[in-house]
Amino acid sequence: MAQAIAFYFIAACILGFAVLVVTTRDTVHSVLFLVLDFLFVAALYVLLGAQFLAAIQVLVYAGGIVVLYLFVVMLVNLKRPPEAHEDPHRRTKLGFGLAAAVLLELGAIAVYGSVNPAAPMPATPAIPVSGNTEQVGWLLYTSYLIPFEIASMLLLVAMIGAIVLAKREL
Amino acid sequence: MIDQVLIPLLKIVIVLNATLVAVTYMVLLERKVIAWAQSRLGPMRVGPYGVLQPIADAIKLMIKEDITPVRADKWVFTAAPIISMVPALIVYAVIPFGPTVSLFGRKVSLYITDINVGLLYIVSVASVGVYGIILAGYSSNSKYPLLASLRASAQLISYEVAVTLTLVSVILMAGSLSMVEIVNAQYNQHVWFVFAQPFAFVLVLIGGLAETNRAPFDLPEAEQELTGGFHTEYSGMRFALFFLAEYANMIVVSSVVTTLFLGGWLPPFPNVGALHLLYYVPSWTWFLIKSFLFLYLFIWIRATLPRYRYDQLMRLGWKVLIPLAILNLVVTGIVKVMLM
Amino acid sequence: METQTVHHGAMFDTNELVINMGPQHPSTHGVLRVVLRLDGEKVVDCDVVIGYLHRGIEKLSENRNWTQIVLLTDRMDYVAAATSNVGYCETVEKLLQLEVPRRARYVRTILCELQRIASHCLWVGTHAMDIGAMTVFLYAFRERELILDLFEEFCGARLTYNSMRIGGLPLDVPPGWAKKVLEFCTIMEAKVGEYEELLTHNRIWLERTKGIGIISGPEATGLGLCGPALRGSGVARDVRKDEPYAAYDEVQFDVVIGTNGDTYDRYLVRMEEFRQSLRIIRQATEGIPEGPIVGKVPRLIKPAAGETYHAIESPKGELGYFIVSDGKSTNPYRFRVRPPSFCNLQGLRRLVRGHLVADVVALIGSIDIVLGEVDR
Amino acid sequence: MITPVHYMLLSAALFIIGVVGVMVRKNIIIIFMSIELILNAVNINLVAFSAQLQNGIGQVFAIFVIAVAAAEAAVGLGIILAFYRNKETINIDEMNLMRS
Repeated sequence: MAQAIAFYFIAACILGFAVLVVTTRDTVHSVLFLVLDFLFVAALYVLLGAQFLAAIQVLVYAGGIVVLYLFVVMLVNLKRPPEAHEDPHRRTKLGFGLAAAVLLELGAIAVYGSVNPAAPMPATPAIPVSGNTEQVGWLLYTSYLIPFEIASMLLLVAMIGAIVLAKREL
Repeated sequence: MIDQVLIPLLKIVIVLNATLVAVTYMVLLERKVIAWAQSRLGPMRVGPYGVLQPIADAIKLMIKEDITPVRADKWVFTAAPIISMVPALIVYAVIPFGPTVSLFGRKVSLYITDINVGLLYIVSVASVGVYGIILAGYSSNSKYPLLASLRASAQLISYEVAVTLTLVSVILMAGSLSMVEIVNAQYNQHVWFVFAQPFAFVLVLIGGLAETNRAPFDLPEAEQELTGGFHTEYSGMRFALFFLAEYANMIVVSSVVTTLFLGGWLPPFPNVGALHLLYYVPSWTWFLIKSFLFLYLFIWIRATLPRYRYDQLMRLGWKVLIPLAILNLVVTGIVKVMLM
Repeated sequence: METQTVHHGAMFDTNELVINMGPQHPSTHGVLRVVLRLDGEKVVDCDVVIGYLHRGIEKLSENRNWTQIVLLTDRMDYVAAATSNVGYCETVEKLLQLEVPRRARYVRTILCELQRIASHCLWVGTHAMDIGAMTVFLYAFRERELILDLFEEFCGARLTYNSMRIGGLPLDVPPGWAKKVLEFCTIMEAKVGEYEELLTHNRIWLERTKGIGIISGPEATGLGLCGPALRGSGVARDVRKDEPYAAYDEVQFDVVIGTNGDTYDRYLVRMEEFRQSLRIIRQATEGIPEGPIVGKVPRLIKPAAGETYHAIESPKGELGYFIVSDGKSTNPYRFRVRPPSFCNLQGLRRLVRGHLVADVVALIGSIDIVLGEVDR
Repeated sequence: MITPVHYMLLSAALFIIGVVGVMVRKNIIIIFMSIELILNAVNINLVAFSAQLQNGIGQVFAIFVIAVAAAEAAVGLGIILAFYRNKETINIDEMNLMRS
């Protein structure tokens, strides 16, 4: 029961802040709502027993990536609102249409789900005896070692790319 | 019911209040210690030897007019001090002030909670604290604070990388992310990690100074360059919150360094039988003494050293601290594997 | 003047940020206003705006009689008021072709050098404070206080002394004063070492000052820099040696020069000047002759028509007075000061280009200006 | 009771909000943030399944997603900055150098 309340509260916050991220005029406010959104996603991970991932979510997303966004927003101090220019080829209506269609589908699934409920989540989410961090670490360094290394290469390439792009004199 | 709700609640209340009192008295301590270093007396007027000065300061700051600049971003301007204060306080949830002791026939642990990602929790919560500074600078809609917050965001992110990388080698030694387990590991391995990981200790200390914006890394609030930095436009209680957050962060860094490197609540030489009588001193006293040493060190450094320049600071972070941290990590890993 | 172009990449360009440093800023040493054009944290250009402390001392002087002007010169370089007094009095003496007794010249030398130490104390304190070392500030002020005590004993004032008269001194030194000056020298020698211990070999201090604001000797001369700012660039120009006044031709001392002309060298020059000043004070105090303290000054000071320029070495550099007398009235016809701070401030624009914001405060500190003297 | 379907619905809704953001907004920074929302939606799904299946594989993939998001943000923001220096705009509709 407590878990259900927590889930609904967190889910409502996630969706609410996500809507605010997309709709807010002021970019800085938008970034702030994004941080809040990520913090609630981290809370959701805790609810799912993924504490390590929750910590990583806060550390990397909220404390790293979004700071980068904020940094760029501050550097790009805008003289005119970015939304002024309108592209005639833009298919805004299509976006809303698509969203409406998927929303309809979601509603259908939700209704169907409440009629034929699926198997509930395991009561106390998976916290193996050895601990969540060990479990993830073990998987990362055994079965998924190569993807892990590739990811690190990706980050290296991204770092170099970002430096090259942002550097003034090459 | 009592164990589940009442005792944790009581612990939270005690820790929060103790922290806030400690933070206000840190201000006095800093003023006093710096004054002594500079052959002055420091505050002497309010109460004997100025001991009531923090209360006078608090009253002054509370009744001062709280100005919001006309062209500031009002919501963000108001939220920024709170954003910087909250992470500084919630970090205390995982800091172990002592082991589990029996109190009035009841087992009570001298920490609010012990989660299995404790250290990671501290690092991640601390990384959110940077928003307070960035947003304060941005929302003031003023040039000096903006420069300061650009400086702050770059500085804090860079040093966070260095500190986190260094902490990994400590985690490698302890084999756990839980703060309590790290202290226990120091007991079981018969060594404080400051002796096992001297480089890591120095790196974390330097990184901690930079993370808390303390001299010689106090660029975001360099009064001589940026007229006060990110809090130039703040006054009254909102300014006080920034001020308190900085000191709360100092206490956090001291506590974390104590826990990770100086054996937390353990007395000196915990495994030497002859010194067993040291266990009669309450464990949290040791913790407080060790933390105090670091706080004193922070103040001492502030009284002594000039300030780094922005580019030098970044160079130190990226070209010295991070490579050293990685090197330390690699060496620790190799030694650990060889010992196994 | 050489214009140093800041390189912009052709493709990526950010807009410049104009910030206004001063007139109310913690490290502009008074009411200096510097308008900085920044590219990120780098200073592209700067504009020095002065005049916030202008009181028209030069024009005022043309409406005061010769004795009253001494009091006005106090208000120029108010951290070294006695030096300004001496400079003015010597100029008028030169105009009057008046002989000053030896005892008075010795006392003038001692006072000038005490002022140099006091001024350098204030400089080292504020300069270190600008760079973030706050303790040196209070240490330096502690010693400056001792000098102010000596001055108080001599003339009764602690900041604006009015301590000189045309032709000599207003009063003789109090009994026991010389002994106290020597005692002060002993204390000060140890304390200079204390400042240097905190700064000279400090890594951060070295990083903050070495290679910052390099200016070559010829360029510094070209910009009209003077005093320690010029000597830091390796030009051995010191009015005390080149055109000795007071009793400087009777004492031994060295002109300190730097090599690289950066902020660190200017710092080292001033630190060594502390020691040289102490050396001069020692010699002058020990060799102070007996005799009258005022020369044969006419009752009504009314120099013959003519003009004269006379310069002395103030703590900041060459402090010159150009005075024209019409020979008819009891006040100068034209009175003009060549203030060292003003001339040194001209170099600021050249020095800060291409450096970072944090260096601007270090550079303002390193040229050691007093706005009272800049604006007059 | 909370079932995986709940998590999937949440994830899908978040995904859609992200997609609408990408389609509708013209501020490129907001578009990037919408993409972050989409990635988070994916992560929620992965972690929910990881919890359901009682193994950590989903979480491992979520970590990879975070790594990719970090890389994307670094390069993407670098491009935005470079573009802004050139054109003084961050309106995506004005970024049509390659079109005609």
